[in-house]
Amino acid sequence: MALLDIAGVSVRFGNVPALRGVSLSVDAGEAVAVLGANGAGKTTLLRAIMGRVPIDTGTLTLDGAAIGGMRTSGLVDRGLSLCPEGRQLFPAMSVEDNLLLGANRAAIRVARARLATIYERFPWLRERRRVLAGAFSGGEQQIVAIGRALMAAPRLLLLDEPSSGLSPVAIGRVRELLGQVRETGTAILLVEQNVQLAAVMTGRGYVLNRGTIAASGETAALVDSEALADAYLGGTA
Amino acid sequence: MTVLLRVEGVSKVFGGLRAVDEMDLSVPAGTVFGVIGPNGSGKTTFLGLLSGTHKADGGRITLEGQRIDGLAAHLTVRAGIARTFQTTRLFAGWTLGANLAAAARPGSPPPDDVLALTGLTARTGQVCASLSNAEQRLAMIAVALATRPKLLLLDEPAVGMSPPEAASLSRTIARIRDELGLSVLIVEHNMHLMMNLADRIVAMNAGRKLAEGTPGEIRSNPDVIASYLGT
Amino acid sequence: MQARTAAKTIAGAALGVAMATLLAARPAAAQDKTVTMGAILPLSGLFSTLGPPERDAMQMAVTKINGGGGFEVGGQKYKLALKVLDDESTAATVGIAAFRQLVQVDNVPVLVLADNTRNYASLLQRFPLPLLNILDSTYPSILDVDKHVFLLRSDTPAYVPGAVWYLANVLHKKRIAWIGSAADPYSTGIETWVKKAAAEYGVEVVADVNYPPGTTNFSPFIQTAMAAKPDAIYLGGVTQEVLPVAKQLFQAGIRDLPVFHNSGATPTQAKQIIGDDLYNDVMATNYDFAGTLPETSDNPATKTFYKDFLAQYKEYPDDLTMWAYDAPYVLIGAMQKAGSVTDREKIYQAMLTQTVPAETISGWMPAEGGKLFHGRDAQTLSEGVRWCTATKTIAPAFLYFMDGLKVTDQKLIANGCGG
Amino acid sequence: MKGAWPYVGIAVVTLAMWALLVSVNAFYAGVLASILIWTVATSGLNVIAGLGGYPSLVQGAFYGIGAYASALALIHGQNLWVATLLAVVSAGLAGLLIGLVFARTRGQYFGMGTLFFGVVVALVLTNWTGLTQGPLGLMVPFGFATNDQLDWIVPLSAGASLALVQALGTSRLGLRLVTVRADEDLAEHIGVPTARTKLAGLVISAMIGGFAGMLIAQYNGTISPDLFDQTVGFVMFVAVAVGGAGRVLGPLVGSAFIVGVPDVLNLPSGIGLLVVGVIFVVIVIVVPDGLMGGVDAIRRRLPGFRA
Amino acid sequence: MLQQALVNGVVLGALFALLGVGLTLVYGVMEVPNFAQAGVVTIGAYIMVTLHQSARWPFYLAVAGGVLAAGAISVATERFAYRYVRTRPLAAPAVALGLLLILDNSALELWGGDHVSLTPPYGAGLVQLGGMTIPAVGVALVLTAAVSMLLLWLLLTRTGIGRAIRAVSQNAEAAATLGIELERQYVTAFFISGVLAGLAAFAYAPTYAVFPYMADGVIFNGFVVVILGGLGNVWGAAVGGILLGLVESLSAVYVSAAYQTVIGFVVLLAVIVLRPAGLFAGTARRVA
Repeated sequence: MALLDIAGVSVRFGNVPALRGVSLSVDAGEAVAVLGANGAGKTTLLRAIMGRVPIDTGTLTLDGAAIGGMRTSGLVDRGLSLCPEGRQLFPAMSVEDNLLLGANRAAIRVARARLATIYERFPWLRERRRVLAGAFSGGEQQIVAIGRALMAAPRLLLLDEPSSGLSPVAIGRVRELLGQVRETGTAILLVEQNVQLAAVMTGRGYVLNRGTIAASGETAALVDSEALADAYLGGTA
Repeated sequence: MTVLLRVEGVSKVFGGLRAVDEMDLSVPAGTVFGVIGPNGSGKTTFLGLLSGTHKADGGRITLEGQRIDGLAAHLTVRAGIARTFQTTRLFAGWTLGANLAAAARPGSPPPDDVLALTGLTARTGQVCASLSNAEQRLAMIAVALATRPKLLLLDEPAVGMSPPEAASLSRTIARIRDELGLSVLIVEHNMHLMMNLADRIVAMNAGRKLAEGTPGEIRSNPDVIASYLGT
Repeated sequence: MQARTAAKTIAGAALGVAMATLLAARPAAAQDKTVTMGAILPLSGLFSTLGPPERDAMQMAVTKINGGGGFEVGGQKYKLALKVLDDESTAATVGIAAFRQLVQVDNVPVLVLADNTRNYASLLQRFPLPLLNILDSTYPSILDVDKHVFLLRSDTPAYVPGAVWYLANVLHKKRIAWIGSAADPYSTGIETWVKKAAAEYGVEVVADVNYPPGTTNFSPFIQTAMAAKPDAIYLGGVTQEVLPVAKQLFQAGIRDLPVFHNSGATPTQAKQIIGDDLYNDVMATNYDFAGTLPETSDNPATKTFYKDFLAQYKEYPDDLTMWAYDAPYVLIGAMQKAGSVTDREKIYQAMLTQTVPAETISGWMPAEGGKLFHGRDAQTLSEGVRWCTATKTIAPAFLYFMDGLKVTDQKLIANGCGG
Repeated sequence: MKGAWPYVGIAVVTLAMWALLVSVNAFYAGVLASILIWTVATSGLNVIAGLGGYPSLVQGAFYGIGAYASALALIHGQNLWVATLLAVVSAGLAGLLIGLVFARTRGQYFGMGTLFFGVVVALVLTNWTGLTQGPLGLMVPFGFATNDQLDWIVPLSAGASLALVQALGTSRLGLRLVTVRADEDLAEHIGVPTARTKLAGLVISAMIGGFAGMLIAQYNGTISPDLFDQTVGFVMFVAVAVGGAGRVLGPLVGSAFIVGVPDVLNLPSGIGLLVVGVIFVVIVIVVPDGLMGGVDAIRRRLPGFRA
Repeated sequence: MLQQALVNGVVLGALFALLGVGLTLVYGVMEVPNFAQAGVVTIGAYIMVTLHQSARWPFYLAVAGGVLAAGAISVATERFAYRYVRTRPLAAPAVALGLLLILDNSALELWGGDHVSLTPPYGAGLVQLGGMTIPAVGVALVLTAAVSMLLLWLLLTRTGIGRAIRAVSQNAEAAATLGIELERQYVTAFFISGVLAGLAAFAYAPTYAVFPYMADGVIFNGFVVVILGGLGNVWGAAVGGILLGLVESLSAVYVSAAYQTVIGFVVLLAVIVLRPAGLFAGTARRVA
């Protein structure tokens, strides 16, 4: 049984359809990519999973239990965590406060323990725990944001464009960090425009084009596919 | 070919971010000019600089030789630049006819012509909020045309459209160019539409012009591909 | 939306019809033989310490008159009714509406008024009628507002100079700090006469501070006044202004200087405004100079009034209550002399010349020929009271009458508290 | 002919108000006169807040400036014409000042800015005792020949103010104001000079408010700062909102509701304001889309935008 | 004279700060200009007076009752009114003023318009400080403000509740994505703001009188403080409060007592004009 199963999900904003009948699944411990150009509906997909936008039709199941319509807090309790597009840190708060907010659903003792684990694994964060998050560069913010998402101790980490707006060096660091996350057995659903990163990070993937799944398969194969070319640059036809 | 719009070294800084960085561009009269680029590459900001929504921090923008940078939006409209928006912006509670009337000024094309061109003749008495997404997007174009522009700026006109709707939109834009003789500057993610419609395309990345050329040239430009697919 | 507009239009029309119906349904007042005396008093708002006792005192007199079978004018028996409207201490808005109600709708022959008489001047010109004032004491006097205004009390010059005289000659103080209310005409009137009297009796006004309307924090004003090193403090204004200043003076540590005012504050009011635990200490240094008090009168009728009022309303009656109690008798006297209960002009003329009505208790000092009004104001003795900490109440300290700036008929009461 | 009907309607309403005013007793005449004077003031507010959608809470101050300016002119021996002109002009200048100061603020911030301005005006009226006599108030010399003149001048003024807003609503300025309310950015992008439009709207609002101030000063015979404080500005806004912002008869309906109901029921002013508060909060919450967000249906009803 | 004016300014400023902090907190999480807080102060003060003088509760117990009641009333304004206009920022100031009318006039109807007094046990006390005599009630006001702001600061920076509130004020959607329940933070912020209003009533009533419109004037000063200090900024409000208190106190002595409040507003207008919408929209909102 898949960890997360999405079947026929549609989302509309007013009379603008954003997702039309999207189906995909992620197994426990697996890393899956969703590729696609701007405006394809990738962010909407993740926000729909996290309960931040209501779904029109379709079902969302986690471990076989329906989670559609559930509140975000309940989804976090069940092991989902989203690292949003554009990092969305709390700029006027310290790194440590940002991280602790990631564990806001847990008791403070548990949160402290997770913090210790995270610091152990990423000493870079410990060194900067008193620095205000707003003071960091984009790449550094992305690391804090991933750390914050991990503080929820998720079984499935949803990552929305972690490479967006970053320099190649920064992307390299993010890639390294995500590699470490993979080793812990946390499942990842990675939404990316940067197919190179996706190809390295994930084994399997989907191409989302204008709100629908245009193709699926091994990420490496998708990168060279016609479907992706069409989604990105309008193809030839 | 006469140059309608000339953009020279235009920049816009938000906080510490250079959203548009030293852009140069010339749009000839009677052409459809495409602007593409990944998210956050500065396309919409650039459009905003042309339409008077934002004030440029440097550089010059001229329309038929007249400087228009620094003008308030309503004066930019009078100078001959009309725009549409990424999200639907209409006086939603009014009828389409009332929307057109609000935009009209002396010398504007008759509303019937504009409606016919956008295929909305039957919708004139309908309240805009009750139109379909595709119709609302066309209505935005109709309202922009009602201001009697020389240059039409379209910000993602095909958002949420089905393939047939997008194809119809594409034909409408082509007619605006061919029949009214306007220039159209278009930002669009629907590459299919863009590649088939645009006479020329400029690709942006990180606020800068990355490449300019015909659709075919752009599609095969390695820098453009790299900017989309990542390194 | 069309329907909603229509509904609202209909509702508006219905309102109009309802108004007209109510109008038609009102009984004609002339049929029952009752004369309504109208009064506009501050029952709430800044001056709310003043209105209710006046209303109660007037009601006492009206009840007594009707209990005795009413009164007779031109061979016809009448009962007296009292209609009191609250001006909420805002004459220009609520008071004006009350004026129109009483004068235009209820057709009262005479209007009893309290504060801000000046605000009614324009309406009084349009709808002239005799106006009896029991409260307004200002400088310049409100008698110049309109010839129809009568003052049923002693005006500022009749009591303020006596307070300064007492400060100079009994307490031997030489340096007065004045703290008043900038926009209260009562305070301004007192200030004028404090200064005149100070010049006359060789006392210096070392600080002259007026706080703006609506002030709640008096510390900057207290501070400015105290910087002049005064040996006595004179507070201007009414009870609701004076007592908070007195409290903040005390809280600022100014506790051994005599504090003078003309507020007529009763112990009940002091307790309420200053607070249970503090008022006795705050009031300890206070002196209050105004009209005579019913409690100290030798007149048996006045003593009876004092006892009855205290028993009935559980409140200490002050000078204003006596004047208010006498107002219905003054009205009846004028109507009887005029031979009319409706003709405002005739009643006005009668008012000018009527003698002191026998049933009154204020101890009026009549004018030439036994007339009640000296011109258009009636006069009584004045009195200064001090606070008695042992009994937590006030007691007379000084009885006097002013002849210009000369104190006449003075009587010092040294052991008022010990009595 | 279609365009004339609204004016015929307004004329009929005006005549009816006049007939009612002269036939009811003095108490109800007083209530009605207050309603009608408020109708003038709130019709003024209806220009910027109703047509333009800008939540101005400063109309009470314009009303006050007009009242004080006219009273002071009369006190200094000018005739009523001069006094009225002064009332309208001085209120208009205050409107111009506020318009220039708050030109770039919108929504909430415009509301808060105008509220604070109202507070400042009330404080000045209270504290500039040399000019205004402070809270005591000014006695206003009567500028009309007879008392009865007010009986027709007040309804006529109310009718004229309603007609003026009706005319404005169909004028180019009115249509521009409506586009500003509907979507200011979009208006700017279809060529509407929004800044100038708002300024003109605010100045016209202020001038009509100033005229209403002259009327209330004449009617009351006395004026004091509490007739014009920030609460009054807010309650006027409530009256427009309750009556229907942007609707020509809205100010009359709203004033009848806000001024008339408490007066007719003879509520003490405290309860009256309590009732106003409850009504307003409930209306804001219950009416879909909110009052200031603008009810779409109202826009459709506006002349020239008929469905 | 100057020394005394400075002391008065600090006392006044402590009051402004106490109100400003509550306003800024609510504005931070919900973008509501909560004018109704003046009504909460008033009703809190009346409840204290009633409990102490009529029900004969011990003073501090009565104060505690009043403070909690103020918190509850503040929460009620959120639950019954503000929550419905959360997505309509335009309606917020209007609802706030409507609520203020309701609260003030409810107080008027329940307790009448007369001035009453709340007298603490130390009401007559005096404190000697550096050759100056300062009323104990003034010292109590400053201490109350200082202690409450310190506690608030600890709450905001050292506890999960505080972190959540700050997170919501900086980026509500991001906070919600992390599973923070926004509704709960709104209620908490209104409760804290109500408690601060109750504490302001306790600190303020013993010196000044208790009456229905007692806080209407001060609340405007509270807003000046909020805007001076930067919306949503607790330390800014504290510093802005003291600053405004000093400006007003000094101008009362050296310029004009009558226009003391006008000067505060002129400062505010200048800020609005120089930074139109900027102070509200431009800067990142932050609490603490």
